Amino acid sequence: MGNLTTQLQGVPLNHYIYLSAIIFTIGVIGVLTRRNAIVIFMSVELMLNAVNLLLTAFSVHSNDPSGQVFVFFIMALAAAEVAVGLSIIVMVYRNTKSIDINVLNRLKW
Amino acid sequence: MEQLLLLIFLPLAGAVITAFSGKSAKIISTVIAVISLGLALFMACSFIPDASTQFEANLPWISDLGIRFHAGIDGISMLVVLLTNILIPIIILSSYKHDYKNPSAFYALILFMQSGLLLVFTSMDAFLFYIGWEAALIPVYFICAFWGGKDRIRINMKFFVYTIAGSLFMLLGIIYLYLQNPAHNFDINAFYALNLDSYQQGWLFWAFFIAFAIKMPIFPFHTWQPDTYTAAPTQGTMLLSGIMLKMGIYGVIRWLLPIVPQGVHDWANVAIALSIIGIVYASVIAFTQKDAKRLVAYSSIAHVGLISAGIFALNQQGMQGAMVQMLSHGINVVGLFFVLDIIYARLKTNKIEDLGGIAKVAPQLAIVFLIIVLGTVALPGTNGFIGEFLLLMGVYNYGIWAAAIAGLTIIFGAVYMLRMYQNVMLGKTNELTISFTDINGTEKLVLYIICALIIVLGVYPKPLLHLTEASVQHLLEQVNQKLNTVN
Amino acid sequence: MTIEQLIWLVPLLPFLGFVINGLGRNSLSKGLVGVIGSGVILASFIISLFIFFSLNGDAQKSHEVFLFDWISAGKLHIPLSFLVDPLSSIMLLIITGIGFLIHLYSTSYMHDDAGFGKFFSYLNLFVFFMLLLVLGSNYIVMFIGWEGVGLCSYLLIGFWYTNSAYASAAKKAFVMNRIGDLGFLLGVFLMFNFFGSVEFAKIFPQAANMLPGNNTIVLITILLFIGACGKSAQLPLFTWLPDAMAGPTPVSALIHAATMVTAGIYMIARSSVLFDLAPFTQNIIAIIGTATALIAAIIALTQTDIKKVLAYSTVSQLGYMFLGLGVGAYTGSFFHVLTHAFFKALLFLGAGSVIHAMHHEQDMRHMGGLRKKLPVTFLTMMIGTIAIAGLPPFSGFFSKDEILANAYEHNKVLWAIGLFTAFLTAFYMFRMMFLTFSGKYRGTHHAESHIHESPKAMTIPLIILAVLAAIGGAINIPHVFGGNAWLEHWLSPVVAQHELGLDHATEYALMGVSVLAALAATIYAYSKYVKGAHVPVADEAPRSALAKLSYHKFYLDEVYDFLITKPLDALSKFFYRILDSKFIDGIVNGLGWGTNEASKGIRLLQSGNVGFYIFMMVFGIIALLLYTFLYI
Amino acid sequence: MGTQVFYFVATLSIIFSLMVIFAKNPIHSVLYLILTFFTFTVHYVLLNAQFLAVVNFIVYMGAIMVLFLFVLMLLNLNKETEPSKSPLIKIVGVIAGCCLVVTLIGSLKAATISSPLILKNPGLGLVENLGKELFGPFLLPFELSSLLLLAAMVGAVLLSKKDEVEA
Amino acid sequence: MNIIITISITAFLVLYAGLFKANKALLPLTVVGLLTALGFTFCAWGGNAVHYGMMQTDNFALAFSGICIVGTLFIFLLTQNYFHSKSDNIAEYYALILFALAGMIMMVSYKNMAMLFVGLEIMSVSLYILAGIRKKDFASNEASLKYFLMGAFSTGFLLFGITLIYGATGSFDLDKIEAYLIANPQTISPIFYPGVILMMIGLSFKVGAAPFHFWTPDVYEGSPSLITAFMSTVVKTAGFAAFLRLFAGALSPLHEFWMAPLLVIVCLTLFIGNVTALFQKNFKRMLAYSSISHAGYLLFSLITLTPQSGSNVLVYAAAYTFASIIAFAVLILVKQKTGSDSFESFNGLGKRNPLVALCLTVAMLSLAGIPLTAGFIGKYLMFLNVMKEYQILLVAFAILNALVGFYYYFKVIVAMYFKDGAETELSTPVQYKVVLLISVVITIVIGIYPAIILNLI
Repeated sequence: MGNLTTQLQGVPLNHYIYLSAIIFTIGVIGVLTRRNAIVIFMSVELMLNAVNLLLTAFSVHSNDPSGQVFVFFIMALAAAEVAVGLSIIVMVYRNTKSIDINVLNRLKW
Repeated sequence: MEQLLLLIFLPLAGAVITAFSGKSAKIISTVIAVISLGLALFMACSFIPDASTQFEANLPWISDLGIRFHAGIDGISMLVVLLTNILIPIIILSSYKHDYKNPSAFYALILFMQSGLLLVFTSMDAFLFYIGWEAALIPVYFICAFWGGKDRIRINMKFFVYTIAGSLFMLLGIIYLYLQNPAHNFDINAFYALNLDSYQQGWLFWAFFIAFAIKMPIFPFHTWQPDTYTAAPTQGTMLLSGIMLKMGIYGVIRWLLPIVPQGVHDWANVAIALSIIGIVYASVIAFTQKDAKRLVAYSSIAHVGLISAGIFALNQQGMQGAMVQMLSHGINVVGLFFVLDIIYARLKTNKIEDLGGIAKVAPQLAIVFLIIVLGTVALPGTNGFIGEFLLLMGVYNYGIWAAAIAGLTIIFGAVYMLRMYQNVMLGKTNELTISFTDINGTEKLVLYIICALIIVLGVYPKPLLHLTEASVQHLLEQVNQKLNTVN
Repeated sequence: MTIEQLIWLVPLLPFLGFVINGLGRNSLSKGLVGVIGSGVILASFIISLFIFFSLNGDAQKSHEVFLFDWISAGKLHIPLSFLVDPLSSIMLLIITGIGFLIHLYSTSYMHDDAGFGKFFSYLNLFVFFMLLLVLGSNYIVMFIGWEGVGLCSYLLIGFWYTNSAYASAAKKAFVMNRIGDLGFLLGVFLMFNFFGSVEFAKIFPQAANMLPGNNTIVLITILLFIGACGKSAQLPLFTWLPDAMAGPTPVSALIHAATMVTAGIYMIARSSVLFDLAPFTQNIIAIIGTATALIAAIIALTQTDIKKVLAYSTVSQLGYMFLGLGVGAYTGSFFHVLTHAFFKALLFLGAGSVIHAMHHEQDMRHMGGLRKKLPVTFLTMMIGTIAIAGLPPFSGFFSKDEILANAYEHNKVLWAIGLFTAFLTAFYMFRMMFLTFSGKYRGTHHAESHIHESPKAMTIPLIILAVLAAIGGAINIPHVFGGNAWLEHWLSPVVAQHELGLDHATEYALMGVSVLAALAATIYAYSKYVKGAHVPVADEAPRSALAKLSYHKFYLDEVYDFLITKPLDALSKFFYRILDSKFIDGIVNGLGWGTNEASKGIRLLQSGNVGFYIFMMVFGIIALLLYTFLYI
Repeated sequence: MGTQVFYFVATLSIIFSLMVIFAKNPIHSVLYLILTFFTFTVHYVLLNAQFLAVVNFIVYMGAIMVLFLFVLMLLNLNKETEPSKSPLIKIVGVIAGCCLVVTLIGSLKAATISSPLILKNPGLGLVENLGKELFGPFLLPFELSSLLLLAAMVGAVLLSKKDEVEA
Repeated sequence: MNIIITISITAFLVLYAGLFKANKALLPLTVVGLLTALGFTFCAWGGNAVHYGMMQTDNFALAFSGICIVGTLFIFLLTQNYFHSKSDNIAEYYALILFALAGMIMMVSYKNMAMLFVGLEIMSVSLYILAGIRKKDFASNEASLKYFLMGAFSTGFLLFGITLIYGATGSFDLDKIEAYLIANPQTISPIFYPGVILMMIGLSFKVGAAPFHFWTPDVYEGSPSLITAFMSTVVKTAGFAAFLRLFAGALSPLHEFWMAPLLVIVCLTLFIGNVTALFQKNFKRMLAYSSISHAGYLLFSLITLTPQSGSNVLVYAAAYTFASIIAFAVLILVKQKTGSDSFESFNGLGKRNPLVALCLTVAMLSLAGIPLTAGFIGKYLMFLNVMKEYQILLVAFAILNALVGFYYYFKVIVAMYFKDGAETELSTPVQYKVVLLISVVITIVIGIYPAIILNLI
């Protein structure tokens, strides 16, 4: 496996950054264009993953394991957030029978 | 020093006591105000009328920010301190015929305001000055907004925001000065010693001037004033017009002139022009006012315009005139508002056209009212004349045309004041005024004191002039010296 | 007892009278009030006499008495001090003397008035201020008196304040005086700037060394003259004086004839040194004086109110005095002040007597034939009329002719107008006399039965004044009649003197012409009102254009109303309703309103829609990144 | 040859993630998301971060995605219930996204770190290595993460359970 | 370290107590726990311990910890009569608040981005739940969902920022980042800059600065009042401490760079916060906007970095925290009585409840920045701070905004004293009285003699 990865090296760090930025932005676009709370939430996960990827790339680039540890924390957060987020969504759904974010606009002005 | 601290904090302590005194608030607050007056008179007697600062207290306060509790009294301060301490008991006495709800709060606020005012008039630390400046504003806002008349909430909010707008810009200026001061403190003498270039002085002038101009008020920053005076309870109006307005004038003398003389020098033309426009403008408006209180409010604008013009003329006569007129205007305007309050308390109206013929049924009121009116129109022999004469002379030294236009006040003043007096007091009594009863009890006491002050100060103003002379001279020398070194 | 020790008593006594009468106006009996009121003036008069005579016998003609420092600020020091010199001492006599007579007269005239005590306290106060005016050793003390008499004038004109018209007249008097006062005050300021003092004793010696035509002095004198115009009722500020007849008649006699209105002349005479240096101002004074004399005389021709006639005659006579001042005849003017004080006080008191008898009827159209009912009044008034008409040898002849002679020397046109005015004066005065006293009674029959001569307290002052009016001219009999011109001599240390450059023949001729004119006027009046029994038409009746103009006082009040009062009121309303409320306050409120509207608008951003929020956030992020990386 | 694998996988990542946000049916979105995550796992492997690859596989694809699916099924939202936003908003959203990517990349563009990624320590991403790091310097946050998870747990229970009292 | 442990243990104990339905024991337990934590805070004072290279308990951290703990304590005291009627899950609420507090302690004392991140998320996750604690209440639901979605979204940006900074410096440690900046002033990696901006964005979101403030009003309004009080006071303070720790500490060498975007944020925040608050009819929502505006003033401390920045923020935050607690306490009382949190429900309050009205007045004066209250000193320090760089125009702008502030803060005073209302008599429990009085005393004492906390840091 080490061999394989050694062979695959040589991708400029830039490209990892671009890839992350693009995926991150795709996540943002998802948040912007969708109304389904769960899909929006999934888009957020997409953003987090983009960050994870970038962190790992930086970690490898600077030969420092702390970046990958950080990814671990992010994953922990993602797990926690998913639990809380989905329970919130479920709770909202129970009350409104909808997970359309536009339904929720009583609080305004 | 102990005396000064006592002078400042006695009313504050009194305010606390009064706040918890329930029904007897009237008496307690009167006693405290009278004790303060006694203390102030005692201090005035032991005051040596030279240019020095006396009774100086200089205690550390917020040392990290360079803020000290630094207060002292010189001739100029002494005069306004006296004014405050004379008027507060009078104002409290004048409220005796009213049964305000929550009297303890009412009188506590008055005493609280007294402390704030005294702080303003004695502080020698800019920060302290600012604290006092606001501390005086809050109580009067509550007095006016709580016990006021129609539409009081909106009007007082406007007044409050307007004045505080000015004072915040003053705060800006104070901070700027503080930062300029190498010693990093707010000491007035350090501020005096600063050497600022004319650009800095220019904008500092405006930062301070607008605050003071709003307080006084000077045209065109005056529009809060007639509404507020009209809507406030009379004691509030008295506080506002009698004492609070002097904060602005005092501020100009104490903080504006010596700190930014170059700015004053560069912008005095504008300041005087505004003041003089204000005189004529407010007088002309006063001609056709239907509400007597509003008329007096406009007349106050005119009078203050003259005071301000006299100060910015930057000469001894104008400045001394301003000093005397501060006191005189305070006394007169309080008298005027009190008379209107008496009328309002009895007839529930201050509409000029509803009144008339009161002199027939209340001859004593007619006489004291006349004396107060005459004091207001600056008849020689009354206190108003000394001030207005010196002020006009001061303005005259600035420019003959300025004096000629400013002098219109003595004509216009007579026109609107006598017009009001005629329509209110003279003529035939009508159904409304026929039931009018003459003044009695505390009303008599208050009005007689006011009339006595009007005449005594008019005939023998020398102690007053003597009190302030050295300080004023010193101040002007300071200003001129700084101007000369800059140029 | 020296002058210094006594002089302060002169004003103090009337002041005490004021205080006592003022405080005790309800508690003291009328008799006591009268005694106190008149007594203090009498005492003052006696002291004034003493002072006058000791001054006469004194080599030092000027005494300055320092009382206390009044105002001092910087270089300005104003002591409250008195100056006793020939000019002021003689004024003291007039004020206290005539003042006393009028007080005496008032005890009877006002006896039935509810405000008896108040009236006397006001009168005392007036005398006090007038004394202050003439005694002041500087312009500021003079100004105290100057404004003080204005105040008393206000109080006394508005004495019957329940009548709104009277109260308005009082206010008008005060305000018009104030217009002049502003001029006076500015003049004083200029003087202080120029001479460094407001003391007579410091100004006049400096001025004496100056050359005429100095611009500053011209300005000073013009400003002072404006002050005098207000006080002495000259064009264009004279309209208050006729209205001032609203006050009780003794007031008219005291204030609006004998004393206060002459303050302007006193002041100019006092400052004659300055005025001499300003020929330009003098010309103005002469022209205005002449114009005032003429116009007032024309108006007087058609007036039907007995006091109005006298009021306009006062204005007219004051015009004469200013003419005299303008042509440099300071002594002549002052002489006229003196004689005018006698006969005008007399005439007013006489008119008061008539009014008293007629139960406050003042319209001459309802009088007539009173000669028999009021013999003393008629006789004394006749003497006054002759005096004012300038018929020899009564006092008015001398003083008026001195002015006219000086005017002739100065400018023939002024003289001609003055002469014509003299003719008019004689005419309207006799018209008044004839309408009042001769012919048939024109009032109701009931009223006629109540008419009777006034009591002694009223007639005695009339008689004394009549004597003075008759012989008062003696104090300044001109050299042409072999007199020693005592007054001129007496005033010479104070007032600038001019040698009359006319030869005696011319003087005689001038006198002859004026006497002829007066006589002609008398005869014309006699023929018209006694022989022709002409009675002025009712108010509404049609008149010729000129008569209308005269009757309506040249519509001056209306013109002022149109030119000043109305525009000011309109301006006031404009300022208040538009400029103040809408514009200035509008800006202030507009700021508040704008913020509120902004709040209303901006709060809509908070749409409640999460999608929008996130969109705004993204937008913010993009903008922030762009801002940071494009501009930094 | 090696780098081409990266670009291939990267393209797949982008395509799948686009499918996630543009799929009409939420279920499809979830499935695409799983695919996307799979490509990420591949990326981790490529970066020699084996541990992360495993964790990503287990946690994301295993736990989190199942949870999503579960909730979607629970709420019976598998149909195309979502009333899609108006096209305008979508277009604006996409444009905003494009702007964001342009600005992000633009601001990163200055980053001329074109140095190729060289693995200096092949054992970097191994459990052993990471474990030392995690229980060494990062012990504290690691321990405190338990608070995070506990809070989430309490919260999830609190919010999801039917509350009888509060009615 | 001890502080976090104490708080965590308290949270566990509370959870256990909840398990055994010992509802009565919850509050005493919590109070004891918090007081112990406070005690540890005092004990650690003056020391500058670094724990595991992750947490630095310097005075800055301790001072802010202190404020957070005291604030939380007050919030707990206000639970009297608040939760009991609503639910039997009080233990969980308590535990969640305590978890959030633990997160905040991490946020104020972090020395490593990982700690910041974990702390922030512990706090945020707890708050997402707390916001939605009223499960049947639409408003609460909505607040929770909005907060959650936007919070998660903003976390993405924060993480992206952290990542970029890590990419540039190769470390998450603040000291190392600072050392990197100082060592390479000219050759800072270009990806560092967007990293800074993105972190700023992420943190701005947490403190509710414009244009990332949109969640604030809705969430504050929708959440239960007590939670709103918690969010708008303690949480905000912690957010600022975190902000300050990063930007005034590690990133201070780049001050010139990030000052410009921060200036934009400050101006927008001030303007939007104040102007929007003006038109509000609802007291709670007004407080939300006012909290936005206060975020603007607080950010002033970052515009000019001085050694005093920390203490300035401390004074301001203390002033703001205690005044807001008073405001919310009164709001809760009023809402319990009248069922409404609009301004009208305050009408005539002053007549029947002079004490409560006086306290609220002091709070409003303090929030408005009237002298002799803590709020003035705070504002003054902020203005002074900015004026040092002679950003006069900025101060002038802030002053204009402060003016608008006077208007809306006085609205409630006007309502209490000058408007006639139902004259409701509030039932004020003892604990409320204690909280109100202590807060008022603190507000006034700081206002008159700020020296007591001015030199803490």
